[in-house]
Amino acid sequence: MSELLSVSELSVEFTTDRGVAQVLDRISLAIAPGEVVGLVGESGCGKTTLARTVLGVLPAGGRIRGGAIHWEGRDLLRMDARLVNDEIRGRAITFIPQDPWSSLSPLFTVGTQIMDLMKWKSPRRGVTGTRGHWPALVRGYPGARRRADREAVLDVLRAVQIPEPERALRRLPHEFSGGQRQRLMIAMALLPRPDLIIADEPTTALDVTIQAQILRLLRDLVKERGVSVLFTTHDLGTAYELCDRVVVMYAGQEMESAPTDAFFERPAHPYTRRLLDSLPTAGGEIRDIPGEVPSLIGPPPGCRFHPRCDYATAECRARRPDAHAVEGAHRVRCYHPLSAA
Amino acid sequence: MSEPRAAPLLEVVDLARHFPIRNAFGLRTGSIRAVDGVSLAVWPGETLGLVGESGCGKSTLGKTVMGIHGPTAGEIRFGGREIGGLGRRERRTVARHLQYVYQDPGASLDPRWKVRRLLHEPLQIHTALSRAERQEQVEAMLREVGLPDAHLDLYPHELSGGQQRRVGLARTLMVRPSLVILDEPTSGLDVSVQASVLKLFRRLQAAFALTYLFISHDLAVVRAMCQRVAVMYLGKVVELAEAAVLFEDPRHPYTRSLLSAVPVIGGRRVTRDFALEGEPPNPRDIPTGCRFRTRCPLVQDLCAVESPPLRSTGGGLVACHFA
Amino acid sequence: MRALALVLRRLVWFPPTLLGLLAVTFVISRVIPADPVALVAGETATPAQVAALRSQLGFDRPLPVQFVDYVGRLARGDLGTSLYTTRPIADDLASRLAATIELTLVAMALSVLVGIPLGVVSALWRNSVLDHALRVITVSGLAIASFWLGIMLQLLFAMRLGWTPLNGRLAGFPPRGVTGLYLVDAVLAGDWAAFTAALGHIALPAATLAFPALATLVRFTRAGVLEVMQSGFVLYERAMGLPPSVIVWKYILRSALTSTVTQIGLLFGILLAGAVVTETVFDWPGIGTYAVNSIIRSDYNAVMGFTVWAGTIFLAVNLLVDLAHTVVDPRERMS
Amino acid sequence: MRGALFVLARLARDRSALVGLVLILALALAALLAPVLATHPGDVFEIHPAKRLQPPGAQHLFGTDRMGSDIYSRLLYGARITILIGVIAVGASLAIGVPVGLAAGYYHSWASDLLMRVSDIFLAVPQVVLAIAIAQTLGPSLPNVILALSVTYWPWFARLVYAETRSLEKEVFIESTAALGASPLRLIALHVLPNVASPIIVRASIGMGFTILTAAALGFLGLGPPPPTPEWGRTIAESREFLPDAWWYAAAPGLAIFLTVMGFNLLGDGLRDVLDPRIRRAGGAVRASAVNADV
Repeated sequence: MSELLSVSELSVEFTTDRGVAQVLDRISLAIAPGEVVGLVGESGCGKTTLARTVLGVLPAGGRIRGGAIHWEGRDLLRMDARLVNDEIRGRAITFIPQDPWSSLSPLFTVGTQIMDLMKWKSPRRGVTGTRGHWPALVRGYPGARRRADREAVLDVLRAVQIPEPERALRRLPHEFSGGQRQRLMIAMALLPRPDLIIADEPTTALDVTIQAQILRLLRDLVKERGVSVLFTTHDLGTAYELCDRVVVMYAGQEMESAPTDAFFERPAHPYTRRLLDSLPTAGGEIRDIPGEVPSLIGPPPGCRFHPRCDYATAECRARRPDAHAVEGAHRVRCYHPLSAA
Repeated sequence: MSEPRAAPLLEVVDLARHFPIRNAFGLRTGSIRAVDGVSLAVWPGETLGLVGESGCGKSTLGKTVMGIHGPTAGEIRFGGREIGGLGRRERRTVARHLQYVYQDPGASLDPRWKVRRLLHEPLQIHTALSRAERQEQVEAMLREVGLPDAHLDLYPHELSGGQQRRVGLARTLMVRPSLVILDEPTSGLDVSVQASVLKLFRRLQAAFALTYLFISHDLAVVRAMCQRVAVMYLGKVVELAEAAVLFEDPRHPYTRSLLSAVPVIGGRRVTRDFALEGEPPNPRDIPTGCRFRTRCPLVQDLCAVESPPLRSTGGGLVACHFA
Repeated sequence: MRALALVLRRLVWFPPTLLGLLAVTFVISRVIPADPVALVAGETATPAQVAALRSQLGFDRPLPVQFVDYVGRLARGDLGTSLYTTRPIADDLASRLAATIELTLVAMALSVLVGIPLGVVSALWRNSVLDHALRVITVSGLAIASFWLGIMLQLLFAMRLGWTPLNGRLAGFPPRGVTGLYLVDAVLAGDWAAFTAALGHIALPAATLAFPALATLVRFTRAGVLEVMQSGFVLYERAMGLPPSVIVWKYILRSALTSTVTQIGLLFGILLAGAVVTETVFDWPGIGTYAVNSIIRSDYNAVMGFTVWAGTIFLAVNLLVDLAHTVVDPRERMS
Repeated sequence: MRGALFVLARLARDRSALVGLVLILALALAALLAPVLATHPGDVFEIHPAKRLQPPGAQHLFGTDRMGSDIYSRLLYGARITILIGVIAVGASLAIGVPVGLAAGYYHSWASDLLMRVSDIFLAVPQVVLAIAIAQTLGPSLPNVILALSVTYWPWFARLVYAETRSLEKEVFIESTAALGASPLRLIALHVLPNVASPIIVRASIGMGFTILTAAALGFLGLGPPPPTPEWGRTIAESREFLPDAWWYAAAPGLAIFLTVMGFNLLGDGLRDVLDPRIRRAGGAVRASAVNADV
């Protein structure tokens, strides 16, 4: 299956006042068209950094040290920046943020902000090229395209079950609940008819019943339109609900990647096993993982889980294990993968 | 309901806490009935879960019992003594036995104080122990919550989320309370850190014979920790039962949709068959009669007329005409 | 809703605060000095004249009665008579009002039109050479004594280079016009000679007055923009590939401006305080010079009249700023 | 409160704060060692009309003024006046403003509201306007200038402390410590005051600069200490008559004021970053409200 997005050997570091943190260590990840991939891991594992590196919006202090991000064969890191910003970002790849409360400007109506997005990112806008154009601020928005875009906006708002879409466009963001705002975010992510949506913990800030509605809505719309999704979360339950395949990360390294059912029933990597075991169960004995997540400033060599792993050997401490297939698409980076017990 | 053992440690009768809504002129134009008539009891050594979605009033209930908010109506009896209406001074004597652990541990610690002073303070307030005696208890408690002595000389912002949570807990346990109200003790924690904190809560409960009022929106955590669970919706308790009964055979329609919204790894998928529509109504204008009727699959005319009382159904209490 | 409440509360508190201000000026002029009448009569007056004046002005009545009379006359716009010009102080102030307003408005425009863009730029290119240079200028802007800055500008531009007149508001006759603002009247009358002359005269005083206000506005806008750049919607817009110029000049600036509006209100305070001293340096025939001359001539009534007038204007401006805030921030409007 | 040494160490790492510290130390040394450093200590009172308006040279580093006195020496003694006015006026303002702000902020009583309304009156008028009125009525003298500045500056501290206390009250750690059983007095003394201390210190430092500027303005307008006191503001006023030739006569005192106030402003900015842990946690981006506080 040809890959839509393929991240290979991506390394990212952050300069902090306490030294340089190795946040991503040679990450490789591929997403096929129409596939929903879950990027799972505890805070500090680098999943959000990976998502933001693909989007090209690294926070201050972040630097890409190596690797490539191929999008339909072309490496985004070496393409002309303006071209990526005009053609890829917000058109081929769109974004759903985690915090619905702060992702829309409080001072502009929802309609203004959506139409601003459509002015630049509408599928009806031709390929722009880079040279010879009026500066962005003064460039006009042809009336015909604007009307067509507006209709498309109303359709998608209905699709995400926003009540009275006409009136909604005239209201300010603070007049919507968290759940409704996240529906707006989903609508804005779908409008440019992207090939890939990057959703960074989209339901973490929502109550469980609203989260269920949003997960169901997102899965239905995505599957209906064949859009692939890179979905980061620290909540294993939401990954189980939404994803076709799950990748688990720990301290900046990807540990295991498997189709969802295989991932949860037959985890091969010791960390995945311990993670699933520490989920609270009814009244049973609670097992946690001894030790602490290592600091990424001067991280442990080789497999970064070895200080807390029961099966760690000299090999694990020496060199990071290569990823190898355990069973079909189920791949793991470990010298001593757990048998399919 | 198992027959009551000894007298309850905490008993709340028809407790209400309303917050006034003021318009531009500062005139009261209505009130948010955050807690609107709640009655429940907590027995010594027990962990009572208090679950519900944000805005259901569970934190407000916790804070009102703790005396952070004065009650608008109803009674709070702690160890048989009415403490709802106490003045600030008498209230402080109760503070020794009834403690509150905050949701955001970092914010509940004075950023300018080192951990050492933060742990000494409770003893300075409530006991006449000498400095050395206090230091001894502080170091013992620090080990109990699993922190190294070196952390005594750190400032709160120099600790991780999990460590701040342990310091917050240690601070409340210094005065050997009997009832501890835990407000969302695991929110924002990663799975493994959450597991270690829950293990700690259990160990401390045994070590100090504690009783917990465990407030949380995370049903899986409540199921693992609590013997009995109360479900709240818009300021009222809609169902209260033994944890096993409530999770296996939920009676109230809201409890049922709440449980059906929680992803169960390996089980049925919410994205295929979860059915609760809409969002909780605005707390400023609560529907008449039963509050859940605007979203309830079993709704009938009676629901709009009469607010169902909490009545026994053998396995537990439920507030619904048709459950 | 919040700002609306603020405005209403300030509106409710406007009269008592003003009354308080009158009480303070009354105490300063009548209670603190050992013998207020002697002060008013002046050093040359004989004891008999002083006694006559005391009963004529009613200074022998109990203080509260005097205060009621004092407030009564102020309410009717009677700020008392100037000991020096023997004309009603209110008239003196009125005749000079236009000059001060013109100077303050030009300085305000200068600091807003220059300050805000510089603030945005220094935030966008944070820690660049430009940012550091601006920070040195703004810190010194807040540290320079405005009267000394005025003198140094006079020394350089007026005396050494001769680019601008030394002081005063206009050499020839003022342009005909209704507003009393020479620049505006000159434009309305199409009298370009008068316009350039007036512009030449106002250049240095306006620059002197504007510099500290400009420095404050650059710092405040820079901090505001930096804070907005951390917000969620800026991240979202960058991730969705909106053109950077749209993000900066539409979304970031608009957010930073809402807090800057209240800052402009505070600015007016700085300008008013500065005007008193700056006008003296440039012999600008405004209310500031009038106040300072009253001081030199120990014309207590005039000084008190000026204080009351300045306080009232300042309170009114604060009220206007709060109203402007509700206009700028739609969330308040929509409540 | 963190050790003073710790604060100094952190300040030294911040270049601009260091510059500020150096400027203030220079001012203090100039004032303290004036008799030693001055080339013509006598010139504070003696006049030598023959040597009028000499340009800066070997004998008179900054030249001589209209009365032939050595400008450099008078500036050194002027530093004493400046420090005296600044320290006493800001000190008095702190002594009045902080308790008023603290009480009004913590105890919501009608009395606290009244105190805040009184301070609103003073804040309603630019400080220099009221200071002029008071100094004018009392007559030009050093104590009167200090009184005028103190009376008109305490409300800035009252307002600052009031705002900080009210915002602190909503902080969770105040609520949690109260729930722990701490008495209101203990809360104010051990929790509110230390947390309010840093904004006060920052404001005091910037306030010194602001007060020195206002004092210089009063001096310039002739309301400061009368001659022969070598007050910087009035020296500039005297110098105007002899411009542009005697440029040094106006430049020297103006520069002295500028450097002194710059020192306090830089120190204030440096202190704000060092003392407020929240700012450090927010990655050092200057909080808009923090900047606003010093206007």
